[in-house]
Amino acid sequence: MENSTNSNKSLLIEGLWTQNPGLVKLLGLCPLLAVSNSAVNAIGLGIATLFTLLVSNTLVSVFRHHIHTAIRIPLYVLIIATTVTIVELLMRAWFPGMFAALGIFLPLIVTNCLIIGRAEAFASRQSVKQAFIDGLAMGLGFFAVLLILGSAREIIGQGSWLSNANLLFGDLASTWKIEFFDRSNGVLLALLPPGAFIGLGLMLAVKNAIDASLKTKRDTVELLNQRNNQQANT
Amino acid sequence: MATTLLTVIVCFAILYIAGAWLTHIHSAANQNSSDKQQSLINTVNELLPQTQCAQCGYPGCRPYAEAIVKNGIDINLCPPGGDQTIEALANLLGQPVIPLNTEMGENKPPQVAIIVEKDCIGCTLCIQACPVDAIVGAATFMHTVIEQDCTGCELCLPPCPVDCIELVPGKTGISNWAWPKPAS
Amino acid sequence: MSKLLKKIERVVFNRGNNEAPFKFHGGLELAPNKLGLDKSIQTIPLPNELVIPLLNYHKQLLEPVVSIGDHVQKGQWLAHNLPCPANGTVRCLEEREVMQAQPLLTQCIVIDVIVSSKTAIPSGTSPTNNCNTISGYNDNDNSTNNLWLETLQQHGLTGLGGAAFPTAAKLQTWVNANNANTKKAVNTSQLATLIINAAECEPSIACDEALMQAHADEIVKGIELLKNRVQCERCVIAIEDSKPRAIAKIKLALEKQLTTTKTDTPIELLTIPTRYPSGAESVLIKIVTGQSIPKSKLPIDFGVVCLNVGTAYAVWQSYQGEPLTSRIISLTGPAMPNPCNVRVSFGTSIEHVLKSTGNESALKNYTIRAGGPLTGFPVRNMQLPVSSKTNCISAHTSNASATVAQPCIRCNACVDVCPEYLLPQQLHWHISAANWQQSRAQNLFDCIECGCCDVVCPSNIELSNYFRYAKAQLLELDWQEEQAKIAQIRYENRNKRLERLKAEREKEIAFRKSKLATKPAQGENNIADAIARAKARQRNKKKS
Amino acid sequence: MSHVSVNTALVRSESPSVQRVMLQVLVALLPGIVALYWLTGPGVLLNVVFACFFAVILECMVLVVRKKSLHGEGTDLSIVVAASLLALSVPPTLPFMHLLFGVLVLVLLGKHVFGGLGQNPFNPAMVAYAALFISFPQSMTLWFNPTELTSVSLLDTLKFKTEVVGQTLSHYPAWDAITKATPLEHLRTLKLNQETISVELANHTVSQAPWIIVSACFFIGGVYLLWRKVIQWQIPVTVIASFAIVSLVWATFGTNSIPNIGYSLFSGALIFGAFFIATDPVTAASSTAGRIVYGTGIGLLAFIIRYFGGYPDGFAFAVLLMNLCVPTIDYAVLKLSQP
Repeated sequence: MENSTNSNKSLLIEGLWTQNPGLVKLLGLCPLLAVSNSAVNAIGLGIATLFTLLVSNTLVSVFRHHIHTAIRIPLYVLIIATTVTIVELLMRAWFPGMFAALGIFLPLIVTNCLIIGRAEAFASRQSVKQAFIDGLAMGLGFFAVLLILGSAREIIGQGSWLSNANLLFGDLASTWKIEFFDRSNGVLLALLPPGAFIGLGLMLAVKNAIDASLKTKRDTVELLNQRNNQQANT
Repeated sequence: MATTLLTVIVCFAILYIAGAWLTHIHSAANQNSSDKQQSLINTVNELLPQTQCAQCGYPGCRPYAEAIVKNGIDINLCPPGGDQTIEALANLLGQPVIPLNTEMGENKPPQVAIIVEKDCIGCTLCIQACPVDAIVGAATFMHTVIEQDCTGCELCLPPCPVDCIELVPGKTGISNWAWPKPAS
Repeated sequence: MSKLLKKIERVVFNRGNNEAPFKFHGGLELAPNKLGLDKSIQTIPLPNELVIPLLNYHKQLLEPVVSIGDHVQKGQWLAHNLPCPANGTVRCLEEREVMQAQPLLTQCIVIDVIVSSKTAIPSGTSPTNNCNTISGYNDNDNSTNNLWLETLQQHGLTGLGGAAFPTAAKLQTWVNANNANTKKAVNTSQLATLIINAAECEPSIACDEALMQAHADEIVKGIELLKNRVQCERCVIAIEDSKPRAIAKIKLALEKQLTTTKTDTPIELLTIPTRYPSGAESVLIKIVTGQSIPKSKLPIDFGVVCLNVGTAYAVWQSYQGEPLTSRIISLTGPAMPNPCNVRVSFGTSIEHVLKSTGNESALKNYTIRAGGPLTGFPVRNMQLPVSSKTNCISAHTSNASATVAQPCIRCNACVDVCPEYLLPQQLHWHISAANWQQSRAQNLFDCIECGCCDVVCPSNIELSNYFRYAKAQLLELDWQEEQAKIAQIRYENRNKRLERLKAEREKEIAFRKSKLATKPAQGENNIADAIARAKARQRNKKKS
Repeated sequence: MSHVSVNTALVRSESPSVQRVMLQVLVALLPGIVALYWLTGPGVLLNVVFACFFAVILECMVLVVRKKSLHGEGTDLSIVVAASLLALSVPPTLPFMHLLFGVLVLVLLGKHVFGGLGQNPFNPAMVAYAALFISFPQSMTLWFNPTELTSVSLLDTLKFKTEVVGQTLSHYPAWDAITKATPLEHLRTLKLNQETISVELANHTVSQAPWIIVSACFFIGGVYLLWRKVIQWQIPVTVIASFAIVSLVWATFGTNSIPNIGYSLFSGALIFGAFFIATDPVTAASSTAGRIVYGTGIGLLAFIIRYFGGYPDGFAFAVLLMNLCVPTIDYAVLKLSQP
């Protein structure tokens, strides 16, 4: 089943752009939409998801020859749940503020279909190295979408960026907050759930627009090449 | 103690009944599955353009339909059907729409074969190749294509020893002139 | 629900007498704008050549029954049911452009006209009973009726309203239904109605009005003939109220008719409001009977036959032994120098028509259009021959609206004017998205292409062209599906045949093998016998 | 060869155009604008001018980005109408920054995200209104008190609209006296405080008379549109009728938490919305029967949201909810009317 064409670079590109879990596969949208109301929350959940994905992908790949196909899903869930529990305990120990802010969405990473999806679709059929890189790429892709959406919503909704960074990065980070305008002028809509949907929709639109323009560019280049070749032949 | 035991027994009973019921459903479904598969093959076959051109690598439309249903072969191997057929198949089978696999051939406008009569030597090879019996003729006599029945599958081209068969676009005449799309 | 709506509609809108007919949904009040009605109908001189397309109503090619160089007489068949309009010689058979919106070539017969002083004798069989009394038409048995229908066919009678449907085919079912006393087969809850369509609703076209003013008596006689033949329970001639002179003429003719004949069902003269498109068949049936005809059915299914007033006249002419080889055409339009209504032989070119009526200047300077402003089409080639569909040639300064189409704002103006209860803006939406089946589900084929929606659209969208386009696409899809089915059946039959042949061949091989299997045994015996015989011979030789 | 078959120029004397329709809507808005000016001061004029100006600029920018001709959609005035409707729905005190946000939502999320004119499923003005209402609940419920109008000048309004960006009113104690809630918002406050409506109605703590004049002026504009056949009667009549019938029934048989029918009809956005918002052809139902269902639905929903919902007036939300139902209504009517 090992596929040598999946080079590390193409895996990374897939995770970050062409097969981005948030913008293309639209996986794990529930935490993505719910927690992206501030940049710091987004970073917190993003890191947690990235870590879980990395560990679970690797473990699933390590055990892939030992797992019977009939009971694979419960076993994946077991592996993922263990990882999430570790993450949860770590966070509770070191980032209690962040732990409180993420609330239910931290334990709910277990049910994030992105993670089980990668375990089932990729890690269970690929080598450990490939699975690790895929986990990293997909996790980073998810993290990037979370960060962009969270930042945008925070800036539009509260007029600030990286507020409450101390929850995640210690007291030193409490000065990181950048204020753009007064909080009372913020667009409340952006912070509310509809804002998350609108924001994600706009991000999707931008991504599709970029893809479309890239494609037309590539097509024209191809066409020109073909023409040149034909002329050279004749 | 007694209530706990009772609870456990009731739970087991429920699980047993549920399991038995599920097994029953499963076996019933299995019995019907070959019928269902047949009807699915028929439906898929109806969505294919019936040119019988074998460009997909199967000897006709029905064999390709069988391969799609039974072996899960890709749905993008039919050049005459083009994107329309792929979309219809994807809708039917709940699969994503994928672009046409152009290794099999390009999607072309409808065409019909004609036999250049002065070159035909009456070898009957094309008659044997035609999947829809659209060529008539006899040994050492000139052959001709029944235009209405020709699907433009190109299968008669390779066997012809004198290359006297040409493919022409379906004729535009007064009976099949289509109103153009208005400029928007 | 639909029944309830219909009932409400009937209660609200039907006032229960003939003076106030049923209303129809939508439509437009357009200025009639009819020109040239003060002049009498002239027959224009025959041109040097006539071009007759060899096509029937279903756009099938006809096989000519004359050959090049033949002398043909007026009324003689050029092809099956296609009478020749004038005496002449067949010059050639060639592909010419004919009178239709699309610039396509069709096989045509070109005739060099010989103008002779003698009146031509029609060669088609004409009815022999040349009675002048109305009672003469009343012998209504099978054979007379069939003879009559055959004559109509031979005289090439088609509807003169614009679609050119063969008249005999339209009447056939009706006449047969009457003859076989199987009226119950058709919907008996409806009155069996014969409608004569004199509602020439499209602006600028005036050929029917001119005909009614000139030949009211003959028209009434034709209707009387039709009425008696088909034995209808109700016979209505519907005229728009914008034609008072025609109404007066017809009324007079009807009164005259009543004095000469007794009948249980007199021809009703129904004056209907002037509202486009009341002259469309389905709309007129709705106006007269309140019955809306879905596209899947024919008017005959509801016991209704609708014929153009020009057709009624042609029926009378046919009865007099005259085949249908010419029609009245309105020469009109804002830029026509001499607007008038003229009788033109089929096959005459537009150029000849305009030249011989003093409208030559329109040829050079203005845009020419065949048909009215709503259902016609622009013409570039002035050599196009007039056919039975051509009711009008108009000249105007500007060709079609040059304005650019803007996005639809769903203002629903088109919904309000659509006589067929369609949602044109919704259809336009589906058609733009190539959503063919959805547009079929929204009753695209009910569209009669009247063009009302184009007129009212504030965004200048060519809606009816979209509908023509979508209809063509759907018909093409249907055709493809049909072809696929045929191909599938042929493929399966071929496979069966091949399998059968293979089985037969295997059987044959098996049979031969079995034959061979028995032969070696015999062969060995033979050989042994032969050896024995040879040995015996040798022995005999030795002995001897 | 062109295949244009219908020559519309031959049969219609004046060509109907989108521009003409939109112009007539703008004309019909004039009496309402005048009444609002008289009632609430120059803020409303500033709103209309600012919103239209900015909306046109934004529209042109979007059209350039989308590579569409400015001649078609840019000049057909539809965006001016939408922006005016939004400007008339928001309070005259609304800060410019907030209005700017509203116009952004109107042009981008209301219209062009769906493909531009004619493609949007939701009324763009109401989408923008809802976004504003959710985002800036405080500044969206602040109106001038009609009785204190004498002290509101153009300069003061300008200053307020540019400076009081997001500041609470307590920073501007002078303004507190002359700004107040509309009757409906007052009702809502009372309801939240569980006071009885009848007392409020008897005391007329918030005078309703000026608001009746505004509604009447919009009514006149609506009648003009009906006369010019820009809108059809079905939607406004059914919206008002269904709303009136339900409030009548409820006020008669229900609890006393609902004011009398006159009060109900002439307060809030009901008349304005019935003639100008609900009748937006792009987002309304197509057929006659469909329009009746659509209008009735808006009337009922507006009633429910206004008196049982969380917002003082629910017209915008009622319209948006019924916009959602339009495709279904159209389809159902088509299926039912087939013979």
